[in-house]
Amino acid sequence: MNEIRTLTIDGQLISADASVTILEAAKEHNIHIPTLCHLEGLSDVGACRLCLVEIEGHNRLQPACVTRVEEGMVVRTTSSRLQKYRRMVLELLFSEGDHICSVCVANNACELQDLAYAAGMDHVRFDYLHSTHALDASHDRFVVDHHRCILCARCVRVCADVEGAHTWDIAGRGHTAHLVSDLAQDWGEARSCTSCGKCLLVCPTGALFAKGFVVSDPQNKQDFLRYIANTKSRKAWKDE
Amino acid sequence: MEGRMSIGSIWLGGCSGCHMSFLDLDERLFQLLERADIVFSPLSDRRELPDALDVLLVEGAVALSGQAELLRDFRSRTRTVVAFGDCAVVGNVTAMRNHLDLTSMLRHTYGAEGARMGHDPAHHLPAMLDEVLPLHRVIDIDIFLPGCPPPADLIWYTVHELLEGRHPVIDEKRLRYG
Amino acid sequence: MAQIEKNQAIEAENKHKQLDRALMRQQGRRGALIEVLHEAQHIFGYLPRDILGYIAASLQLPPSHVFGVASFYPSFRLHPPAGHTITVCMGTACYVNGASRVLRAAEERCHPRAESEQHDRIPFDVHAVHCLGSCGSGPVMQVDDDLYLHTAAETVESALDQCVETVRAADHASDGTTEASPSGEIFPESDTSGRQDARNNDSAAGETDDT
Amino acid sequence: MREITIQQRARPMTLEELYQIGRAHRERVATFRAEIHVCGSGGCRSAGSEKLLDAFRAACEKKKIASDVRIITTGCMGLCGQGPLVRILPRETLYAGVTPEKAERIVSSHIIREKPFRSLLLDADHPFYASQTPIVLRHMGRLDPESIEDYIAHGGYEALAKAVTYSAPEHVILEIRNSGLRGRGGGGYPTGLKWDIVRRGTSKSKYVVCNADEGDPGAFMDRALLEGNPHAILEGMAIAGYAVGAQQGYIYTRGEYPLAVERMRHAIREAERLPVIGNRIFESGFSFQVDLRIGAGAFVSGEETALLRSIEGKRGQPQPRPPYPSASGLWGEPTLVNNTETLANVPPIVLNGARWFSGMGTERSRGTKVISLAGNLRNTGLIEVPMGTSLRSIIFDIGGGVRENRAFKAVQTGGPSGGCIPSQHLDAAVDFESLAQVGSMMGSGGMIVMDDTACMVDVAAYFMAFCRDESCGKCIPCRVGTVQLYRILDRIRRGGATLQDLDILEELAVMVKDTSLCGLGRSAPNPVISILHYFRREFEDHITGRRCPAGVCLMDNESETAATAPLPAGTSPQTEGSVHE
Repeated sequence: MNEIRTLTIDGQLISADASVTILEAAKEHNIHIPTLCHLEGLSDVGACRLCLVEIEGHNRLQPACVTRVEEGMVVRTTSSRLQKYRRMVLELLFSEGDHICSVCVANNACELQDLAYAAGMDHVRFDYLHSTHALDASHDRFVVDHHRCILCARCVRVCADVEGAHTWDIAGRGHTAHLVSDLAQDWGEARSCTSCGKCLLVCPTGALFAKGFVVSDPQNKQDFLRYIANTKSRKAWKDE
Repeated sequence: MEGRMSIGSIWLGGCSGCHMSFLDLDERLFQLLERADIVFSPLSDRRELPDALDVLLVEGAVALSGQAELLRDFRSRTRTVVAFGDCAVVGNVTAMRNHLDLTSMLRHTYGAEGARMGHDPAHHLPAMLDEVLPLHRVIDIDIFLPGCPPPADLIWYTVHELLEGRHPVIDEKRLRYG
Repeated sequence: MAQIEKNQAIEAENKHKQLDRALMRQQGRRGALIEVLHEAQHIFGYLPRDILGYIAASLQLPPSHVFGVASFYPSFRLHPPAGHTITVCMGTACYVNGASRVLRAAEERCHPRAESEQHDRIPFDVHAVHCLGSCGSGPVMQVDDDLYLHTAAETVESALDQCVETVRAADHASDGTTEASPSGEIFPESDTSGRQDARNNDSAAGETDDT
Repeated sequence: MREITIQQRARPMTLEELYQIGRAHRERVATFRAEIHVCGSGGCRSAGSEKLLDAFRAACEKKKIASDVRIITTGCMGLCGQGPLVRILPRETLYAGVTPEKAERIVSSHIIREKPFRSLLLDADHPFYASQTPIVLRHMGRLDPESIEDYIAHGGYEALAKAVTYSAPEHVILEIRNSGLRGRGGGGYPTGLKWDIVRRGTSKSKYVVCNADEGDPGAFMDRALLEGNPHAILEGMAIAGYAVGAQQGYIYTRGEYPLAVERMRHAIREAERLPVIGNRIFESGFSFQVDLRIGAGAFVSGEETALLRSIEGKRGQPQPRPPYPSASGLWGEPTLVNNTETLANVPPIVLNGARWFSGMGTERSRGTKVISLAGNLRNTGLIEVPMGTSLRSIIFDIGGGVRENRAFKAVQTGGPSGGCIPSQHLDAAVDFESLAQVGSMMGSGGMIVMDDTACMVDVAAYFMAFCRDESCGKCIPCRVGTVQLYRILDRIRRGGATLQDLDILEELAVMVKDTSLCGLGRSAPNPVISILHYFRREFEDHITGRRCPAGVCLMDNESETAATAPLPAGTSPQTEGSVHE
């Protein structure tokens, strides 16, 4: 029994199914809201805070990816405050990791980079933390470089929900949180890993990549993402 | 800006790739020199420090304490300082040494072997900062021009806007890292 | 030598039995993982990797999930504890009464900057915890199980000397290896600085900085 | 989902049997010639109150009166700072700072010669106790927490018996709504409203969760309640379960409170033995089971949704709300999450009625608040005052003013999510609205007084380091924002910062507050924002003057920027991991 809700997004009156999130409703009416930890086809965690929107009557900003539409909602997806906050989220991410684009395999194919361009981030005002992490190339085909990991947990979700291996998970807490495979073993020894490579294809940055790729090599991630989007939520196996 | 614009450039902890990209302006260099003078640059052999500058392009990150002083000195003489290239804007490859402990790195590199050849880091190397810093951690920066190197067209857009007396807008279309 | 190895094997055997009993008790109970981790740490003194793997298998949970949970909570230790622990309370009430000086004194004594001053052989872990619950009489410090109230930097010296004596006396008495026995209470004090995990030599391990 | 039930008495208990137990226990206690209550809670226990028990037993044996003197360990008696405390009846007298050596002389003076032992006497009208109106703490320190009969003798489980026998669940909820009780964990959400939402949940398995995580450093009221009067919490949970239609309850408390865990386990066993909780309570159709879940040291687990994930055995990472736990909580089922103090208020409200409770406190903050007083105060400990009492009377009358009568500088309320209130607001009332107006918050009720030896920049850095270390790491503003905020505060503290750093600090603090996913991140900047608001000059002293007025912070001397003009951005090397002097 899905009822219809009517609401306005950026002044545009729209109607959407009650079970739909603001992000999905906006997408259906091609209103763009920036996202990073969201990936169509995977469950949503509301962690990166890039898709925060202003809703009249709510003094708190709400993440569009997990907030359901409600009758008579008035949503604003951009304002100077939201743009400033989105740029600051990106500055914080760039300061936390070691995002040196000139030597990165994902250069020119990185969602973090594209978002930073869209936010007009020409420099980072916070100190670079330069925390030293491991670089694990023990898997015969893949590499994980924790310096570029932004802990969006897309790989954790695709590996657990779509592949069903649950090799990846987040360990530690706060600023020492980091990705681990199985019992924090080297990726090559993680027995649960089926080497399917789905985690590589959903990783928005250059943290997970296949051996043999050199700097700014084009990685054809885009068609797989569309495949994963259609299997889960929309009509399965539809190829566009 | 009826008078001629004075442009200067220096390179700190960098690889001079950005200056090479500056030379890729090719024939546009002539248009530039019609309206501006390059008064101080590694590319020209004029050595006296100008007492005032309109625009300064600074390539490279701040790796040595001497560079920090040089930078502050130029800041006090320049109207518009441009962080020129990824090293100046984010620290880039030069800042990768921040993961390592400086003293143990020096001891490792110049240790027993270096001592045998009479190299003592304290005398033969300039004083280094523990942490390589992007420019805006040392001085105020007016324009950030990321890129490794920034493409010649972007350099030309920036310089041309400055010649016209406008502040260049490095927006989504023009921004490129790496 | 064989005798010691035999004892250790028997001891390891009955620790595993204790763990199996704990796992049996949790059978069918939802969300039992953290309860089992508490009991496992009480049995083994900390959570070794193979034990985490064993728990993951018996509760049919992915090993990465179990490690993720075990490494999230600071009370769980992933590394064998040093012989003895000094816990300094850095709660607000203790802090405003000068707890950071006590912490600095404890660290100075246990990991002295100048290598030369390393005189007591006894290994100490220094932990800063966020509240020991005796806020009325701070700064509070705990050496293994004895609690010291209204401590000052000077008290650290006397408290540690006293502890070193008792440990040395205990050494002579048992002259066996001072096996890393978990501290007395059923749940050892929370350990916020020991979040180090083998894979990640994260240089941001500034846990024991003075705040 | 029903947990494994422990074997119980076949027949449920009746109200009459409950009264009978209470009467029998009161008569038995009356036969004693005297009673010695030794405070066994947190501060006193660590000051050695266990040894006192044996000392008093030995003293009574020596005087051959052991058989008719009742000696028990009780919960917190309030004035922790002057512990160990001992109360002796008849001619009720409180003794402070009692040591085992003095036990014999107290026994012979107070009990044998029936004259109070002057030197350790705490006079009856001591200001610490004078203006308190205990409700939650009314039996605290007089009750043997390990004897359910003693609790029943003080009117225990009567409210539960009456509720399940005479009132419909909706009526109980109405009573709580009319009382004006609001969440004591810090949020201040109207309790009756929350119960109503859970009640309307259609699922057949619902849960009641007591949040006794109490992560705020400097707060120890939940610990005192669990150790001193565990049955009050069980009864409150059972009444809540009856009202909202839940069969299963969880008490979530800290692994760092071993005595509280032990006392609560014992209380659950006792309550199931009688039985007052279990199947068909007081012959009604209502059954209720309680389990204990022990946290493992993560402060963020005090946040509602993180606590529920922890009970589910997962990483304690908060989740976006809505959906709120009252609609979808533990394993997706409607779950009522209430703080320990909130639940401990339920039995007295049900017994004495809503009007009795709403008669106390202020218009919008009814009833009383338990406060843990600590810091540079003469009288530190646990108090309970009506809502609306002023900060001044709490700190200077009850608290006895600042130690060594140094100058009062600020009082910190609301823990790491609260703020620091300076002297000009000492007349602000302690209730949800007034504390928010002066830039702080009620929080769990911890109050830490600071005198002029404290440096507010150092305090701001201390709280930010706490939030940085306790962040769960899921959302970026909190995970990375707290690290960057701490770095700037630390740079200011060491004299290596610039005025531009101050602007970035303020802008980032507001951003972290507005964009973080949960309460921890949203309130982490509160201390900094409130300290900047009231003590901005101290920040400027550290930055431009490069000096710390309170003499706490050590300035970086080797920072090579000292000689040249102040820099827009500090360049003195800060390796993140080094220990700062």
